[in-house]
Amino acid sequence: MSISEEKQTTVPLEKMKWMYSEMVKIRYYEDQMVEVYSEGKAPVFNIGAGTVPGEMHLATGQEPAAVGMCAHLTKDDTVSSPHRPHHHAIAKGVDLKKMTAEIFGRKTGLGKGKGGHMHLFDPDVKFSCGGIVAAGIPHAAGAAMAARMKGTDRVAVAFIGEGAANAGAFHETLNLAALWNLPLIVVVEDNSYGISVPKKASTSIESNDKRAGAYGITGAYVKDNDPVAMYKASEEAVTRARDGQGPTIIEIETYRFLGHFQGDPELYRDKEEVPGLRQQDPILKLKKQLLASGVDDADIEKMEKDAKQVVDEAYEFARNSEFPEADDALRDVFTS
Amino acid sequence: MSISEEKQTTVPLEKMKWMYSEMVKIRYYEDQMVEVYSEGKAPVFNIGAGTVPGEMHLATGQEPAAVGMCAHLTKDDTVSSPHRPHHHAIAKGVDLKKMTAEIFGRKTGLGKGKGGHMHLFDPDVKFSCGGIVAAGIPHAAGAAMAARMKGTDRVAVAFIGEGAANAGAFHETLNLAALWNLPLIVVVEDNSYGISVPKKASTSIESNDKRAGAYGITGAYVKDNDPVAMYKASEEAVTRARDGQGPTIIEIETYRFLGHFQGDPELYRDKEEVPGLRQQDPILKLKKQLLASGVDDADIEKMEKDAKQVVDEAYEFARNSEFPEADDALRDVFTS
Amino acid sequence: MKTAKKRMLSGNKAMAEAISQEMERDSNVFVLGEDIGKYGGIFGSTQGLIETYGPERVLDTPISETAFIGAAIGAAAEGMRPVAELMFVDFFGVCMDQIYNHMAKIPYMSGGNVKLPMVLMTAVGGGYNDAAQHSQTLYATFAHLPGMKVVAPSTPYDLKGMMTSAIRDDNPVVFMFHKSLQGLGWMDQLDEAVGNVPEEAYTVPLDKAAVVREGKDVTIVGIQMMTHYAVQAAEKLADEGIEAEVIDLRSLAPIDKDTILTSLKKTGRLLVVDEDYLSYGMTAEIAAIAAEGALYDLEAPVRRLAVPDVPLPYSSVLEDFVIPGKEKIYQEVKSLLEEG
Amino acid sequence: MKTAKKRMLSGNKAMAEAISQEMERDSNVFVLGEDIGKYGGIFGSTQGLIETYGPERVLDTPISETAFIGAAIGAAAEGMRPVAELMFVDFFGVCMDQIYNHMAKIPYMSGGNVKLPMVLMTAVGGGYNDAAQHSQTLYATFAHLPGMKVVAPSTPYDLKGMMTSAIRDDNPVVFMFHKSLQGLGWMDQLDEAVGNVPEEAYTVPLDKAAVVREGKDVTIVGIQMMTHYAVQAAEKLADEGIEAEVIDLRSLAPIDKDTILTSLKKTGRLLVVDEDYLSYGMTAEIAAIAAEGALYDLEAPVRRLAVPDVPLPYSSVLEDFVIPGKEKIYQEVKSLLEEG
Ligand SMILES: Cc1ncc(C[n+]2csc(CCOP(=O)(O)OP(=O)(O)O)c2C)c(N)n1
Ligand SMILES: Cc1ncc(C[n+]2csc(CCOP(=O)(O)OP(=O)(O)O)c2C)c(N)n1
Ligand SMILES: [Mg+2]
Ligand SMILES: [Mg+2]
Repeated sequence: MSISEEKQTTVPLEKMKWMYSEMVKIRYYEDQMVEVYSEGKAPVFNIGAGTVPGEMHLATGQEPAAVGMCAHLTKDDTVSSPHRPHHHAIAKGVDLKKMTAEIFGRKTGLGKGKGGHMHLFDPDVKFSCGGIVAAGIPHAAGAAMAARMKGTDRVAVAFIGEGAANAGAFHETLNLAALWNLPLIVVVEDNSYGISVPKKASTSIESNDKRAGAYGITGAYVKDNDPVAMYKASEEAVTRARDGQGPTIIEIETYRFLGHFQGDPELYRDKEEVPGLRQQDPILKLKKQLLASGVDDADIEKMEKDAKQVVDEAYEFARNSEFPEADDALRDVFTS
Repeated sequence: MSISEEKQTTVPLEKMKWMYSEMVKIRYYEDQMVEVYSEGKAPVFNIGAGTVPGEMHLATGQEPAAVGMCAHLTKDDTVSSPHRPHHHAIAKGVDLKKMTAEIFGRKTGLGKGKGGHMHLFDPDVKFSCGGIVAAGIPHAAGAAMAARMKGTDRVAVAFIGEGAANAGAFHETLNLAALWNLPLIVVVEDNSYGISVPKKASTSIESNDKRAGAYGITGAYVKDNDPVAMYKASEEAVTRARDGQGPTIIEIETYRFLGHFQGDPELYRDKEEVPGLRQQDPILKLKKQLLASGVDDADIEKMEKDAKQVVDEAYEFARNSEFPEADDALRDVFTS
Repeated sequence: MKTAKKRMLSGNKAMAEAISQEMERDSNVFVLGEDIGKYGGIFGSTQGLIETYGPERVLDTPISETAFIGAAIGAAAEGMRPVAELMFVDFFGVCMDQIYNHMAKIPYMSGGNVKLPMVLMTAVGGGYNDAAQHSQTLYATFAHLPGMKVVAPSTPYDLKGMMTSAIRDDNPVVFMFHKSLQGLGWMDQLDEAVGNVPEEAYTVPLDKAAVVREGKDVTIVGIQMMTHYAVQAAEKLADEGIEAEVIDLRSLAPIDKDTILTSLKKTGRLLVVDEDYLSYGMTAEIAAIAAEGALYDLEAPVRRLAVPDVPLPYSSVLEDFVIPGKEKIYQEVKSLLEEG
Repeated sequence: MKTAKKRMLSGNKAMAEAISQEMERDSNVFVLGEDIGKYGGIFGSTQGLIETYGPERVLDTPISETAFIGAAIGAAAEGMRPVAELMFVDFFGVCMDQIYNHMAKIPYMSGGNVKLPMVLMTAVGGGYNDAAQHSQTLYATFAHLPGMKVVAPSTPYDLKGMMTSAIRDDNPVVFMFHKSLQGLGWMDQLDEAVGNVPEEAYTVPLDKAAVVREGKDVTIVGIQMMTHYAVQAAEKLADEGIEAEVIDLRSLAPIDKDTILTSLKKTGRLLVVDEDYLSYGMTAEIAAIAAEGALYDLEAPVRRLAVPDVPLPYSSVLEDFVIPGKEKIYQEVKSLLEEG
């Protein structure tokens, strides 16, 4: 089954505006991160140096998946995210100050500086992410189980990349979730690459929503990185899950404007590819739609300003936060 | 895609006879093993005692999958098999004496007594098996790769149980095989159970041939544990693989006449189930077909006698073989 | 008030009783794994649970260890207290990522903000000819990696008490039970697999070794079957006037150094016996603890007995040769006492 | 004839050269893994190969470690000689079953009838803030399990020579290379990551440790980064008149006991340094070897320095605290020399 594309649900203007401002926030967050990440890494790039060391996977261009889905979630729903987590975290409402402080390796961070960019945990809004491809899918399934066991109508969403859909965890978990009729949604963000490997060299079929058939569940495909279409597909999936009608796989065609990680020489893709993608910037498209819906320039400016301010404050907070004590490293292995 | 059931290939009589005598051989082999396995385990059953200690998974009733497929294979084609391997081994032409000696833990065994019933390796006919569910699928894919790299038209077959189709290795390998267009066939033997867990409690769809769609490959379903239908489905799959047209998933409905392993109390299934299954014994059915095809009773008796003799000789060989020296345990970790 | 009469239970019944009592006590506790429902667990650790608590709290899973152990993690993060069974420890390789990269690290990576109160129980051990992929203990494989408590009780009493502690613990606990000590009807009937087990719930700490036999001449450290063999060897040695002190390690991580060092102060000699592989194993860790903390107490070089870095072979003659037993322990102690 | 002029190569170029020469020499050798084609391997170990040998012998795989490592096993059983890359050793948990239950055991279980001539290469190591799931070495995790040779070279010369040996070896070899020693343009530029590497193919044995610095006062055993830090510490100690002997273990399994014991005979003091976790790790194994085989040579208790049984934390201050470095080694040796 595939969600009929003609189906015309209208998206409430408030939700459109929310999506827009979240997308702006995400974009601005990632843009700032590009800058901050490069601090202390010149003239010689050294991944372990600077304000923010370690790997850095940014989601610039991939905002629609996050906002289209999270528009339907409350803080009691669960999201698991992979190594490229900022857009999901922001859309899910993770505490941006603590998140940024974590990425800066500070004591005030979500994980007191122990986790870092790939390991952000905010139990207040039930958000987690991790650095192992596909590993978050079963975690979301477990949250979905817990939701059921506790008699709630909460749902759980696992965001993954298209590369992750070829990992064993994808198959095992979707079979389990289908079997147990869990309120789980797997969102596959197809940004065309798993690091350097193009989708056609990793995936034996065109899109992963087709794999829903292997589990007897529903699949939906969202093309053109369209936040509004993502909103609609997500609405159906979330409603189905809350209603006890089981899991859904949504695949969204999205764009990775940057390298796999910061510092990626990107020799595996055409120099023209990214400029082409940038021309289809989903933020600009949604802005046009908003304007067409009667939102005026001033409103939009205000939204953008507010979004950026929140981000600026988060970076500010992170930068001014203290580092942990060295021997804090020995704490938190076990709770007592 | 599903292989059209109407398609009427005729099975050469020689092949029918081969299948029959192999099925008889397998059945007799397993029947003898039931006896031998119980030697030394009375009055108190102790899995580690007796002529043949350790776990014992027998394939009584599951002969059709093995013979229907192996009828199309030469000794240069590869077979990987799981924890329930005897039927595949016999149909593939594994040296029966050495195999039995291995199961008896003797020095003359395929693995000099190091492997045992779940770990039979006969490189002469490219047979292997193992005790970890689904783990043999990638091994077969690797053999299929090697076949291609060496420029041959050899194929590789992985036999698995229906329970194994929910393991990650199934998904990863089928995606890889489809992507690389490998001459791999995965045969799923649906004997209704993974130990005690019925298929409907483990598998989110009706049959695993349907999962072929998730990889853009062909799936075929064989019902009623029918060796002739299995022969035909296998013929198509093997031909496709040899022709460079990629992998196939075949699921066959089969029957497990015995417990998961010897000693299984089988409390999870109805007492009436097995007698019902036994009434549909595939060997008796094929015998009827042979008789109807003009093979006479004497021919059949001769086939049965020959098959049994080979088995008797194998057990004889095993029983008369020596045990390894204790410190042989330290050899064969590395070759030099 | 319980009567003083001994209540004898097999290892697996003791475990199942602990799980059952905790399920009764806390509705967040649930169990999942392969064949843990009607079958009651291949090694009987979940017997009777589905009858009492139903299929909603006792879940038979597909053969999808990554999915169901990962789901247990996800459920634990939401406040549930799952007990997941990995049928044989030998299968860890299909799901180790969930175990060691997520279950064991999420509490730390989250700075203590996410707790994972879960138990991963799994069967270990050989000695019944189940060959290379079904006979391992892999003690050190788990104990080497930080973030999980790893315990391996040796008696029905400890199986119950440590399971109760494990379920109540807010940290991930890997709970290894030895097949031969479950008291299964289809295995060798060992006296050690049955023991006195109080009916009421009780806890046994997850971080303390036990001196199961006192002695002054030599310290033998073992765990599970090796502890029992060590006691048997000690009895034989006692007939010759040699008094071996036997320590049942019980907990692999955290490891109870004090009990070991205290014993070495007294005996000055150490034999470590392990059913796991020799190199980089438990025998190494304990030898290292001695070399660091008891060097001046040692009167002779440390001895180690373990599976000699080969996969577990199938044939009885071969398996008997590689898994340490009472006789080898006895011989090793004799030779150790001749040194120094 | 080569000129005497030194030919300096980075670690990854040395590895890639070895693989390339073996591919040239033997058409059965092929390479597979994630991003090993056009990207040349995330850590550059396969750079240039796809350009020379094409996509038929240099295969980019999906993110399906179980499938492609398992396929390498199947291909090796048929006489191919695959070199498979597991991108980070930290990912072993998704495919360990193939590695340790199959690759490592099939030769044994088959009584030597099936050979698996394959190399599993993988990146190890931290120190650049890649946090808990991308910074481990897991030396002992692999070395504990029988059936695989496990090596971890420390210099470009050894990376090439040991890779050549590994590919030519008829046994499965786990080949660990340290990210910091690859000479990557995007990592800290270490002098140790570049070294003299002959152009022609040569082999370095897979079972020999190397004494990389001679000394008489103390033995420091390390591997990869820890060896280099130990040498740096030794230089500082030398300024104070303390002569440390530094051993580069190079091979974790089989382990070269003789080199260690010979050194201990001379020095009487041992410090083992490891970038892996402390408990049940390489430091334990080497301390145990000393406690078994050099007890009477030891003048002071053995010392161990390793990651103190915590996951690798992200923040620099925390990571620097848990991974041993030159300074900690220096201090530890000083304190060790005051004892005994
Ligand atoms: C099990 C595992 N294998 C490999 C990796 C290395 N790795 C990190 S991200 C990545 C690519 C992921 O691709 P995709 O799922 O499409 O996500 P994207 O990076 O495109 O967002 C790979 C191979 C990993 N982290 N975990
Ligand atoms: C990875 C793994 N998980 C669990 C097991 C235990 N186990 C052995 S056979 C089996 C059931 C297999 O069912 P199926 O694949 O249907 O094969 P069948 O036994 O019916 O032939 C299980 C769960 C195992 N060997 N490996
Ligand atoms: Mg991608
Ligand atoms: Mg089955």
